[in-house]
Amino acid sequence: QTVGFSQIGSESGWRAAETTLTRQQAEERGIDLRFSDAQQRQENQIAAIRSFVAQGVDAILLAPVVATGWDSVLEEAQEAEIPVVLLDRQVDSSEDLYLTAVGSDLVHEGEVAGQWLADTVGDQECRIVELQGTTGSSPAIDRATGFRNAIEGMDNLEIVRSQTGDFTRTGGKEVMESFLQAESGNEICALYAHNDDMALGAIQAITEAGMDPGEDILIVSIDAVPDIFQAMANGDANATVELTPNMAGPAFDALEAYWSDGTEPEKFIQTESTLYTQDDDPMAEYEARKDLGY
Amino acid sequence: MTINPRLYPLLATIGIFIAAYIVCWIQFPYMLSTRVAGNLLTDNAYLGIVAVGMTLVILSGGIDLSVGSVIAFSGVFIAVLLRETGLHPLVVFVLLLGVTTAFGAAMGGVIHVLGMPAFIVTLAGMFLARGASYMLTIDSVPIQHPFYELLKDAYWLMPGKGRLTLIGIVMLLSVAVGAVVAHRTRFGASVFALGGGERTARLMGVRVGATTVGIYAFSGFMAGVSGIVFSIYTGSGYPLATVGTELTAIAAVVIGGTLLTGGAGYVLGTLFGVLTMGLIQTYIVFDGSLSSWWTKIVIGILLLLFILLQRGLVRATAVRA
Amino acid sequence: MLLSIRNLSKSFPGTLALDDVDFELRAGEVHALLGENGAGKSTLIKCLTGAYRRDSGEIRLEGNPISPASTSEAQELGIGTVYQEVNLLPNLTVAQNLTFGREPRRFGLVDGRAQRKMAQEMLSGYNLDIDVGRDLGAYSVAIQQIVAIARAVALSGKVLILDEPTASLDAAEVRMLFDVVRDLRDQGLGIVFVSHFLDQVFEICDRLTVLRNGRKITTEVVADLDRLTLIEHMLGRELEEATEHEAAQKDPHSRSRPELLRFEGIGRDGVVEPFDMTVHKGEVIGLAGLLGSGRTESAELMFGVRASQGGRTRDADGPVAHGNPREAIQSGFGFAPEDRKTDGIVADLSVRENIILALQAHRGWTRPIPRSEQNRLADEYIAKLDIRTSDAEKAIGDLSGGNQQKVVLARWLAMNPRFLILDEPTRGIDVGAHAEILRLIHEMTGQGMAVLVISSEFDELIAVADRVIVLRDRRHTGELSGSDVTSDAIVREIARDDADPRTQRGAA
Amino acid sequence: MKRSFRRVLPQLLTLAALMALVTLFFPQFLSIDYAGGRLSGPVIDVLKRGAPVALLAVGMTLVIATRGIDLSVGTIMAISGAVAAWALSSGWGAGPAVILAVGAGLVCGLWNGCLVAIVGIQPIVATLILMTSGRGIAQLITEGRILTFDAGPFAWLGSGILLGLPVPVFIWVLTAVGVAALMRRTALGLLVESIGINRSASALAGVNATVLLIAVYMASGLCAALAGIIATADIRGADANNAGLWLELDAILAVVIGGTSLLGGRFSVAASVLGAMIIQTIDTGILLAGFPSEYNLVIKAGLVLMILLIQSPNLVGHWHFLRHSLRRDPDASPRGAKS
Ligand SMILES: Nc1ncnc2c1ncn2[C@@H]1O[C@H](COP(=O)(O)OP(=O)(O)OP(=O)(O)O)[C@@H](O)[C@H]1O
Ligand SMILES: Nc1ncnc2c1ncn2[C@@H]1O[C@H](COP(=O)(O)OP(=O)(O)OP(=O)(O)O)[C@@H](O)[C@H]1O
Ligand SMILES: [Mg+2]
Ligand SMILES: [Mg+2]
Repeated sequence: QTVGFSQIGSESGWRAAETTLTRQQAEERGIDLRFSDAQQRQENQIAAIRSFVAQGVDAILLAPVVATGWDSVLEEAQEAEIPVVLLDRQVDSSEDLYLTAVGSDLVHEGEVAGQWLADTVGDQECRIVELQGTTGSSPAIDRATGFRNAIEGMDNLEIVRSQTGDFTRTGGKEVMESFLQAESGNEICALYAHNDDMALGAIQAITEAGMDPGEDILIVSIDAVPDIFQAMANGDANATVELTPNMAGPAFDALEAYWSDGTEPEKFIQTESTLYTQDDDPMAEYEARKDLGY
Repeated sequence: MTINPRLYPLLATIGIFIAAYIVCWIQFPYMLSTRVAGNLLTDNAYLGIVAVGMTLVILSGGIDLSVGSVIAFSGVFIAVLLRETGLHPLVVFVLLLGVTTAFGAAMGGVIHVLGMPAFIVTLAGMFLARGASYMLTIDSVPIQHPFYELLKDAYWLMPGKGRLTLIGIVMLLSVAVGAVVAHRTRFGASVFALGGGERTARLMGVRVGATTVGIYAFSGFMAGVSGIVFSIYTGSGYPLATVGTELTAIAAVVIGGTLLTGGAGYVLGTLFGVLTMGLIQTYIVFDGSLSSWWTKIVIGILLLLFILLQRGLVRATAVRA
Repeated sequence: MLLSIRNLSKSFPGTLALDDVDFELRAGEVHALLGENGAGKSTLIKCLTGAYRRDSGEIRLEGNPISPASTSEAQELGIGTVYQEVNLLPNLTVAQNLTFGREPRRFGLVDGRAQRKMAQEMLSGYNLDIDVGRDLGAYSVAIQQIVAIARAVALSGKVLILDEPTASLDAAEVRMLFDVVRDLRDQGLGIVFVSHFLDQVFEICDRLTVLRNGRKITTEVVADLDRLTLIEHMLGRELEEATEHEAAQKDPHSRSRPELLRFEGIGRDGVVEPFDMTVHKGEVIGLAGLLGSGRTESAELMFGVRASQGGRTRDADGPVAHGNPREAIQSGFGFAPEDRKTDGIVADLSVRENIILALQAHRGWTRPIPRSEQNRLADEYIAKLDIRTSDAEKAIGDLSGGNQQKVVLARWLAMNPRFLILDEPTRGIDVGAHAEILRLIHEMTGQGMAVLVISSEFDELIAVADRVIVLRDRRHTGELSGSDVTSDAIVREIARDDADPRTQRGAA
Repeated sequence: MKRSFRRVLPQLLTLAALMALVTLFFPQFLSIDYAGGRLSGPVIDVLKRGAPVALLAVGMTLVIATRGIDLSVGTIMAISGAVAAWALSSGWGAGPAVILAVGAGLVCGLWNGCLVAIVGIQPIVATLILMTSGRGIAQLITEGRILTFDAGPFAWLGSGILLGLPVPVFIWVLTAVGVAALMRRTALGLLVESIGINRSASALAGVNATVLLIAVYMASGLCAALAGIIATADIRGADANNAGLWLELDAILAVVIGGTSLLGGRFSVAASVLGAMIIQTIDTGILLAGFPSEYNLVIKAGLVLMILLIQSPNLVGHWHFLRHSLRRDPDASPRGAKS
């Protein structure tokens, strides 16, 4: 079987891992994977899908860069009777345009992170700073929403500053430095970062400012990349919410079932948003992940 | 009948495009289907349109870095307006084209009046347009309007199931309009004159200010049209869309044989530049074995190869002539 | 009165270029505008046509005050102009250049065929056989100059202004141009003519106005004036008559002097046929020929601007390398090119920096010329060549055309090369400086430097050259030396072939 | 000395005005603390955070002086960072890592220079090629992940402290001073300017334009490599995907704010570096002032436009003209009667 995979790009280690795992899964199952990297651009993804359709592949995996704007190209795939499986992000098109979606609930991730923080601080006063993802990207929007959902109604928790760190370490570090200047450090009680990379940058900023990350400032972030486990093992980070890069496994399972007897899978195969804290043997988690291509 | 030497780059571009297509076809026979050909037009429609505007700008010796952001702004503008108001899309289109044209004209005005380099003014314009779309919304906004469904589904099914879409036709029309404006009007002559040297152009009687404003207004207008086409193509508005499209458009224009220093080139060449870029994309997708990083490297190598071939061909013909 | 200018003033930072100038032009006259380099002629013209914004003063055309804010307005008013530096667009075709702004249109669109036809008609009086569909840049400076004239003539409903139109034209072209000018004068146009060739002024002009240092000195009827008085008006002093255009002591035996360089078989397909040339110490060689005969190309081959196919060059010590300009300079060559705007001046650099540029490049970047030395060199040549500039730090692009030319010359003189090639060295240079430059050439050859002069002015060649090599159709065809160097002899040599060489001009 | 001061005066004034503006929104902007052997405060942050753009601007100034442009500097940062991280993680010391990274930058510059000077491709396009494909090369080295390494002395280059100040500050200041001295104490500056203004005339005067052009692009590559080393050392990892992303635009902006014309010619390294500091002050100021992030771009665009407007030479001319024509009687105004 031939499967086309339209990946967003390679903007982060997490995504590189997703690509690696998808290739691995395809190889294990003897699937011929056609890979296309869209370099963060929806127009490239659309063009790639249309090329896949023109080539007549047997299925298409799509990790959509943005939620909107897929209707016509999905219709085109449907006309050509090619099933489409969405990976890790949702689209807002009608459900019958794709076979299924594999992914986690981005809002839920934010909620898990927020819930952890709320539980951890109890009813202490806590001034939170937030490192947002790239302005306008759906993880940034949803993870912000989820977090706010979780802490809603708790008067002791307050987000005092919120800036974009563009999902990068440099961004995380630079913005955290300015947070520390602006809020004079010791008044910040917790940091919520939309991804681990920004949290890792921020940890350095906090260390360099002479404070102790994980102690003076609680740090919770999302993704569960290997490096954050190392930081947790060192006591520099407190919690992370896993977003598994193995989206392709469930996707291929669903596809194989569909190919063999036309089984329609559920419309949303949710991967778990597991919370990891310092108590979860971070070093073991690190070892388990470090070769997955993050 | 001797061929005018100024035609060499254009002919080289077309020749290399055809040769490249044949190479692709030999490797993937399916490349010659109307489907792929139709896709090539549709998928690159927004790029082609904006590149036509860019061609005029570059012909005048300028550059317009704002177009990518303007396309994104257009999408957001349309989507938000359709969501928030009951205006008909056509009315929104007119409003939008007014805004983008005025935006372009304003940049042209700043370039002329303040004597600042286009690169910087349009760079600020790029920030501004992108920032403005953020301020409209940071979300991606779907466009749901029956008229849009109509536009999206407007295509002619070619034999072989290929689709000649409305937006593909709009691009071809834009190229035609651009060609006429650049090569068959007094305004176009002034554009070329500016590209040959502003001082000289002034002494020859070019109204430098009006022309500059006109050029960037035209580019802004084309970016607006491209934004409309893009919003039809994706059916949504997204403030992060088309990041870096200005550079792709510049590359397409240059591949099309237009001199970046201005004063020489053809709008038709730009069409082939765009198609070449699209062909490279398609080829990589058809191949499907390149990793993310090799994709980037191979695009660069093919671009370089193309430019070298073009230069070589032009030089060889020039020497023989 | 067709055109009258009153109390016109214009200043640039550091320079008062025009100081209360009056000027009057009648219908049906050719009026010369004369003055030294930097006197303000070009500035006056540019103020008149709206290229510069004047500080004060009044301009009336047929009694109505006009104030063109741009050159296009001036064109609409019927003032056609050829500016000093050819100001056409090399990237447009000849036809587009000629018809620019007045393109024939059909259904609102430019009609290419009618455009070419119109262009051909505009050129018809100039005996020019070129393809108007080609880019202007493909043609030589001289052809561009003629195209510029044709364009200006077509635009001049009332006034035609020619700022040094003849600087790169040869005798035949000048004659042709004058026929056109007389014709226009008889039609009642007023014509302003700027030139440093006084013979031409006396030949064609009815009246003349002299400017000096931005002031109007006098307006006279040409017939009432003799040459010496005119020069006195221009310079504000007397010129030692002896130096002006008089044949220097020619050395008929210059060839028996010690040999300096021997070029053998230098040439390139389609450029210049391979030629030999022996250069002797202290001699001045002239290159004569019609436009496009390959003089500039010969010089470029010798200086390594274009690579020669085969051939070799030797001096007393063995082979001499000149494969590119840097090698040529290392070998002691110098080259002041013909087109000073594109190949000579570095516009935004100061006069000082332009003068020391070649010397500095020769010394290498690690050994900067000390500032005091730079100043000394700059001051020395500013004084020696009488370069009119407010100071050595002024950008060369702001100097008048003739003064730019002097700076380029100074650059090479400062190098003290052993073999100096000067392509049209006195183009656009006034009488006083002209004499000064010829004198300088003699002084240098006296010290053993050999000079190759390319000039369209036979008189100049006669004045300066020990022997003259004649080119025709990209071939070195003949040579004259000693007392044979006369205007007649050169013309005869050029025309020796029965075929009319003029028909072969145009793009290669 | 006085001359060069006058040259950078507009930039200094702009910077001062900007700092005043930021202080208005964030009163502690100018406060500097001394604790634990190091100075800290927003201004120190600006000096440190501005290091990459300042370094890029130094190289970019030279390239722009030759009438070129180098879009690939951000990518070169990523490449050299990846090379350094690769060297470190495969067990080489900090010294070899720095040397390899700088070497990578020089090779990139050589590549650009050859395309521009020898093949004759226009600078924007030539460097665009490396800009797109170079990031792929960097990712090839890091395999798309953030390549981390054991910190050690290398990290000192990014976040170390020397004499109370962050080390990157010393790196960019020394580079800028070194390059400026090299340009002005030798004849290089003059030669670079002359090929930027008129390459053909310079070549005829014996200036070795080809070699100079290549050298200039290599210098730009070198500066980008230094910037890449700082960025990598700062986060103790090479982020091939994001390092230096779009920084080339900031660098060009810095050069233009520094008053060097994109058309080549006269340049001032000092002014460009001040331009970089102006940009960083804007960026840091936006962060400190605490606006929502969707306003960042609009604020930046507005400020940049304003700065360019104030510095525009034409505007000065227009002012003069306005004042003149207001003072004189209306008839003399150039747009008089057009009968
Ligand atoms: N743009 C400018 N900026 C500053 N000074 C200028 C500018 N243009 C001309 N000048 C100065 O004005 C004076 C008059 O120059 P102009 O070009 O009118 O001389 P000209 O009479 O045409 O001389 P030539 O015979 O050499 O062409 C000169 O001193 C020149 O340096
Ligand atoms: N290969 C070529 N292709 C196009 N044009 C050419 C070519 N070779 C020469 N020309 C043009 O023809 C002209 C030849 O004249 P050239 O300048 O050598 O003659 P010249 O005797 O020096 O006359 P002038 O007084 O104009 O300098 C060149 O200036 C150039 O513009
Ligand atoms: Mg003049
Ligand atoms: Mg010549």
